[in-house]
Amino acid sequence: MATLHTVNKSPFERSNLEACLGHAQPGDAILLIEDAVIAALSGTAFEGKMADAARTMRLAVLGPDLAARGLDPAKVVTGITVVDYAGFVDLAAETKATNAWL
Amino acid sequence: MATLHTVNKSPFERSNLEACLGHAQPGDAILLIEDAVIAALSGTAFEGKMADAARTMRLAVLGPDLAARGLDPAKVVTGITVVDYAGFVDLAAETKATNAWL
Amino acid sequence: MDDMESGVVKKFMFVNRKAPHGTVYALEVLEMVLISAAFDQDVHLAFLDDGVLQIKKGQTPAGIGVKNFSPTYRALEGYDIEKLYVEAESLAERGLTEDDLLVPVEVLSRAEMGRLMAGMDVVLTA
Amino acid sequence: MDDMESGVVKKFMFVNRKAPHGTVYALEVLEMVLISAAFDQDVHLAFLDDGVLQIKKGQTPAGIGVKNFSPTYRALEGYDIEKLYVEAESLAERGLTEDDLLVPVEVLSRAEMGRLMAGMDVVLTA
Amino acid sequence: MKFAVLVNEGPYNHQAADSALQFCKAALDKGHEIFRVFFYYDGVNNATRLGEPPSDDRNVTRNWQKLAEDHKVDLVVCVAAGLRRGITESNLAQGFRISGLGQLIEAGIHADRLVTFGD
Amino acid sequence: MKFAVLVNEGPYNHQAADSALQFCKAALDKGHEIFRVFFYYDGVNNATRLGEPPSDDRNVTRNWQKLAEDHKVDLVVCVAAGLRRGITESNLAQGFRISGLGQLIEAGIHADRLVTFGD
Repeated sequence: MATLHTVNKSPFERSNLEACLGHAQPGDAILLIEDAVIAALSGTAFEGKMADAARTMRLAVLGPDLAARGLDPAKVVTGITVVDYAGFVDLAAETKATNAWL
Repeated sequence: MATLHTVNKSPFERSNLEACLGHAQPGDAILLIEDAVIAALSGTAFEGKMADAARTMRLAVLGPDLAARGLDPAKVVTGITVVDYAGFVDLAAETKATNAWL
Repeated sequence: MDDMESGVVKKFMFVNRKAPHGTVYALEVLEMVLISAAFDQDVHLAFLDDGVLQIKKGQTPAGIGVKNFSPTYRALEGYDIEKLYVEAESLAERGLTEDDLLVPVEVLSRAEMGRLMAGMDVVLTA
Repeated sequence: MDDMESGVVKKFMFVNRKAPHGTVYALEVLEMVLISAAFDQDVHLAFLDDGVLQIKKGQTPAGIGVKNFSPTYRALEGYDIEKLYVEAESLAERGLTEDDLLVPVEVLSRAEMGRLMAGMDVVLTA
Repeated sequence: MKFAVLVNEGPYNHQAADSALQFCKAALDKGHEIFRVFFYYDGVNNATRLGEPPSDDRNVTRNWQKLAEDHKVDLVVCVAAGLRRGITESNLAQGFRISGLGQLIEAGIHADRLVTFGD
Repeated sequence: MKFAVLVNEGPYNHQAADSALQFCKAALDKGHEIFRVFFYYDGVNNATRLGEPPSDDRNVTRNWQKLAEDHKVDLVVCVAAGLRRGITESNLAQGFRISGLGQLIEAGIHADRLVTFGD
């Protein structure tokens, strides 16, 4: 009965992702949406941190938000799953509660 | 003919102050307002950074915003001046342009 | 309000991560918290990151022209809202201690706060 | 509009630091920029921090239900707005290169960007 | 499964409302129920009937109305947050209703999940 | 000296409007001129005449109106940003006027300083 954490801001702009990673528990799911999707890409300054997190948590990124920003889903860090809105709904249904890191 | 930079967000929440410090020039003025005033206090994780910046720039913090948050103007980092709204106006008048780091 | 008699009791957590006054969130979360008291739920308030500033003593926002709602935190006890948690790391990063706070709280480490959050049914953050 | 004949020419800079689509700022700054073209000012656009994403190639926001305004950046040239500057460090931190960008730009280091900003008369940021 | 959705920000300025709409549509498509969408903070601005975005852009308020019509979704605007910001019966778009903050807590209690979209 | 002021956010949700008001008052007190206050993005929401904040809180729209009355300050709401968000002549508070974005650029040209308040 894990929690789904959502993060919607770029980690370059705000500390939300950092705060989320600091509180999420092993086995929890973290979904990157809106401006947070940049954190899912390989080659950014956050790649190492995300790869680490993917070892203990289920990481996902919203595909339509990647596409909106012209970011290539093929370049997502290994261990992060690309999902659509239906996948977002599934994650929310499969977990016990949702925690939006606003 | 320096620039007045304003920063209104906490450096714990957003990267605005960092961005401002990365672009402001020696001799420029930086005024911390609204939620950014926490950065002016000694004893925080940003004290060293602010003390460094105070060596080459004029740093100021808005007193009414400190008071609103219950933060003691006597505990402001050495080199940061506490000003009121009139002082904000003076800073804007004395500099050539204003750059708000939003 | 049927729910007040529905018997369902959930663990609600209101997570406060933003400084007061710069945005309205602290004030309007407090309005949510007060309403929640009428529903007999198991209410928790968490203060972390800049949210710890919401319960800083000595707030006097008259000079910025906005309302001082910080006394309301002291009134929460009267609504039987007594589970207030503050993150130790957030206090330390801002040079604050428990003595700086308006109300009695339980200070938790970040790790403890994460585990507490994990047990909640409904988490509301702004 | 008297100003169009006032003869005053100021150095305007529009500073873009936010990602597109998550907030409206990128779109509404662009509307400002287009209007400024009518006033014969010396217009500069700076893209730094997440703002570099505004001019990323291949944006297709149909799936999130919002308008794709990114082709407008290509139209700026037609309004004689040709001074576009991008910060090298901001690209690198995000794993991007100049080839990822929709429009021709001048890439500046952070230090150069700071000096360029210092020479402006009016700086507009959102 | 019953979902409740909380929208914290107004239309256009933030993507929150757009994301919430897409989430609701996807949940309904999958056969879930949307118990209620609650609009709080600047989220109340989603409910103005006076907004007229450019014709080549989406109309967020109309998108909410369509969702309400097609699926009988309960769209509730917080009365206090709305009064503060000038969203009242006089400019409320059809399909929305104004009610108290208790409706959000009630949604948290009755729905299986509460999903928040904000800044 | 002539100041122009740009307000990027609506009332209450962000302190921007309050800070801008205090800045304007302090500038006027020191004998400066406020050439214009321009409301853009969600800043247009400052101009609604339908807002009724709790009586123990400030009324930001009324504070702007008082500034305009006492000092003849030109309060200009962007027509396009307002249309998008539902601020039109039908709910515009007295003391504000709706005009084009060119008024902001003009303010940038004519004023000695442009000061921005936002999120």
